[in-house]
Amino acid sequence: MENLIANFNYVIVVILMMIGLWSMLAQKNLIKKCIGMAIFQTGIILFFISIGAKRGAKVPILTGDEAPVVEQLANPLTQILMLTAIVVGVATLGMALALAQKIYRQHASFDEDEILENQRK
Amino acid sequence: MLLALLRAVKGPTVIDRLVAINVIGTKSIVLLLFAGILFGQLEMFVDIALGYGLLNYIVSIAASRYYQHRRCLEPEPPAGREAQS
Amino acid sequence: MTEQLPIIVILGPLLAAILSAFAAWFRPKWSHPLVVLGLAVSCAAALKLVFIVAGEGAQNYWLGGWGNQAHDYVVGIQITVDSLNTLLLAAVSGIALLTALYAKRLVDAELAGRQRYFYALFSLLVTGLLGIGITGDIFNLYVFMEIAALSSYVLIACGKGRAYMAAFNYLIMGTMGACLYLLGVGFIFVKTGTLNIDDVSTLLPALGQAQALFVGFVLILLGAWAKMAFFPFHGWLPNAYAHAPTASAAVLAPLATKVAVYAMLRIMVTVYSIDYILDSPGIQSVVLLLSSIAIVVGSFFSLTQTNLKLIACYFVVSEIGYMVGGAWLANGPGLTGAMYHVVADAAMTSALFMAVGCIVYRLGQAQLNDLQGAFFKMPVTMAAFVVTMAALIGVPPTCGFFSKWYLIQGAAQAGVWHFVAALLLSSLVKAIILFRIVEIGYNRVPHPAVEGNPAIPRNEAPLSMLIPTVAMALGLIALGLATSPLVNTIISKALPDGLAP
Amino acid sequence: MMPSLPIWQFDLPLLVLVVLFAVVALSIRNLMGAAIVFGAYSFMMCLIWAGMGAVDVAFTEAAVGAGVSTVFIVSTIYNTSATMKRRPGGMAFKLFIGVVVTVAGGFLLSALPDFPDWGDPNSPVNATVAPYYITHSIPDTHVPNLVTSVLADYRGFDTLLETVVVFIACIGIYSILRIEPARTSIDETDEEIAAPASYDPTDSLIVRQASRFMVPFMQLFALYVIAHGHYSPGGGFQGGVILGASLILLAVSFDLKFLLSRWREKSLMLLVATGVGLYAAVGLACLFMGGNFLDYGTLDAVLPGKQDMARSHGILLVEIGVGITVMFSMLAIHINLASNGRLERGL
Repeated sequence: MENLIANFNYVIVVILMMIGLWSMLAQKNLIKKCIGMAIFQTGIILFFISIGAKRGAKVPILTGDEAPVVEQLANPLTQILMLTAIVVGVATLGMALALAQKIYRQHASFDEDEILENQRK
Repeated sequence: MLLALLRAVKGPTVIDRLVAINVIGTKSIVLLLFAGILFGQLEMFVDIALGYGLLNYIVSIAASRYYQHRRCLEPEPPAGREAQS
Repeated sequence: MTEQLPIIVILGPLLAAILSAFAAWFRPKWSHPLVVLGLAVSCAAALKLVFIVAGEGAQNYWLGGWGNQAHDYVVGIQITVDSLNTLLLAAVSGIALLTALYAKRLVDAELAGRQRYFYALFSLLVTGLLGIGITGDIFNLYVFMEIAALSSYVLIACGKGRAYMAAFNYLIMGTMGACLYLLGVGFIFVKTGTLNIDDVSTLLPALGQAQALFVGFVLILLGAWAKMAFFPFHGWLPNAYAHAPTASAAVLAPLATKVAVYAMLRIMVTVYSIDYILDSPGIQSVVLLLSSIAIVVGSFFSLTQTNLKLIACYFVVSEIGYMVGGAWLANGPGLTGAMYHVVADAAMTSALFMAVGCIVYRLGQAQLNDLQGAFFKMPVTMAAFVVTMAALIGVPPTCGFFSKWYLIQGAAQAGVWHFVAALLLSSLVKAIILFRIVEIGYNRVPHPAVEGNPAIPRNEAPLSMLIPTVAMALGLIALGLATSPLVNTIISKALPDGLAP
Repeated sequence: MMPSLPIWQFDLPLLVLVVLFAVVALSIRNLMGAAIVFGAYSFMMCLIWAGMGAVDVAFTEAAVGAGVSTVFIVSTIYNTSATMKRRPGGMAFKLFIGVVVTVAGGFLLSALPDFPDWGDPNSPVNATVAPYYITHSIPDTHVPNLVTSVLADYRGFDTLLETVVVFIACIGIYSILRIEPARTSIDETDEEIAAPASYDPTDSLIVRQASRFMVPFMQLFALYVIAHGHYSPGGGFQGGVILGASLILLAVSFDLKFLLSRWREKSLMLLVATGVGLYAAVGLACLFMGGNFLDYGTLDAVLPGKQDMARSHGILLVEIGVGITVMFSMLAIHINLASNGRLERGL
């Protein structure tokens, strides 16, 4: 239990990912799938950011001339990785939405089952 | 903020949702600056707060524009109101 | 200049894509030659690297000059060409070059008016695949994976009709795979604190059997499997590739899945180690069982299809089972077979899709029943097709025989008999399909050479498509004949210590 | 062992709130509501990251995740439909997926005891490679914002590829939506796609004047964000997105035609490629000056200053490239998504 509280953020990460994964796989609506995908991605970003956080650290921007103290600045590396992940995420989301619009133009529906029925005809 | 979320979920009108989300956005800016004070590096957080406010404005405009086009600035039809949770 | 070769492999197609995106608005005709030029540069560099690696060993390159000169660990991004990936790089860039030449006519015919960015996206896809092959940084691999994935979604969606839904499903599956991979990277990163593959592999043994590392390993595997359409995740592949434009399928089917298999091999062999796999025997037997099922399922569905494109897609599904199974046998011959099969299967699938593309180009579609008299209409294409099928079945002088030989040897050594049975079954199924096609295409119409029968007009595919197809089919035989030098000088060096023969 | 600083108490309730928002965004049945709640979810996330000291990530999330992607979702719904059909059945499948996901979650949680404590400064992540960046950024690159220096220099290759990803998204969405605007039968007759509004929505004087007044300031602010990225949070991505958003604001508050009369589509798409091209060209220049790809240090012959200053200027150059690409691709993606690829009228 002690461990659970000290690592509360990881628990939240896992919950967010379960929500995202569930809606990517189980939801029938394409837009909901897209939103689920975005939530899954934010879960992962949260994971990386929280492993790079330091207790009592400042933002990783140096001020003044004194030499930087490693313990007092948050980890920049995980932040870079996640900047990349965010941008990749929005690119994927945009593309998914474009495909969804195109599918809607064909089938007049966002419902996966209905689209599959349409395709079988 | 929870109260605003409740309005956003329940509707019943889109105006409620728009205003609720705007309230959440504004509160977030305050919280962001609060975080900046806690860090003792307020100047770093002002930039983000500014960007945040601008983007929040655009989202609100886009959303209201959507409703304006759809001419549905009235209580939504029952189909759209089945909010759960 | 040779020390810059690794980056040139990537830069060729990347710059070609950017220039081709410019050319698309001013001189649309230039975008194809530009891409061919970029791929040719990359292919030349990759071939040169094969010889350098065979002679001198692994080549490292530090982007931005940030090596480990200033620190115990690499602080920048490293790209590496070693004996595990050099053949793959040469195969990917070579096949991509041939496919680019081959695709011109198909694109003009199938995508008329919509091909503005086709070549740019084609080139970016190849950039992504080459990048996955060459990078020495597990996060950089994720970014390359997304580049390849995003461009392949568009290449698939260029097809009409059902292609959009197929692309959407692929997008959901592919993003899930990439996210799982990224999460796995996160779990490794938590325990090691570095992303460089070499540094991770030196740090990992000291950490032993930590649960976080195990979870990370499984997550990365799941991610790679979703990307490569391994058995429980194979649902997206046949739809996506069968409804994609033929030109896109000809580059995606041979390369995209193989590169994902390579990524899995890299994680298994270099980042973790074979000992790690042998220490967790439960998952080994599960994976072997899954790969046998994948082979059987792929073969079974390929028997039930009547469309040549779909048959070829299910072949891809079953071939994935070969490679994953071979890798998880975790012994010398099995790993050799898997590494060799990655290259051989890329070539075989490419030849297969090229031949199918020629048939589609002339006959309009690829239903089996439309093939009547195809052997007389397009004899050269069908000859290439038969050679390719022979390679897939595993007839001796072709490369397919040798990879299967190593795989069966490895399975026998490990005593995994269901895998041997699945391999033989899949050969049998492919032979049945080949005979069915010969029966329809050759026997079902009256033989035109016999007096009194109607002559069947020759209607061969255009030369710009025929030459790459034939070259690829001949390449299968050449690759088969070159097996022993390749295995001895390169692949055997990639095997972990203790497993080399 | 609970974290000791107030900043951590600040995060805990937010984390719970975020999960709540995620659940709400997925369970709300009106898609428009879902999109709006999702936007709020992203804003919450941004707060959390600011709380963990990741200001640049928070900035990017506010600009990209919350702002622009919400606009994208809204414009997609605008072109399609916001209602969800309720269908019977399918519960077994949902339950099955639920079980699978729960098992997966349990598997992930099994690694929990292995993790270092939240915020431990001596965990491997914080103690292996990261200290190098913190101590060497100033001597190596003369950039006080560590995020900028790592982003554009130490891991500059990642950033080049990230720009390429944005570029792919832009030309990909163009290829999917814009080319072949075939009109199927359901295209225009669909009641869901509203007929032209009964009055011209661009009549809204307040919105129009307010936006017109705001745009130059937004652009000025965005240029400051790009140029000042060496010293404060921000950089090419954030600035580029805000620049793009300022133009999106014009498109939304006036209409698409107004925007396209100023920016032709061709020049948009060419500028997107120009940005990536600039980044790659800086890298190539390093190659020709005798260094490795993206080794800005070798540019000291042409750029003012010594090696560290050359790196600093190189970073500025590539940030400008990133800014150009991001700005125009966000705009190009928006105009295609908002008008369903027809560029006639739209959100």
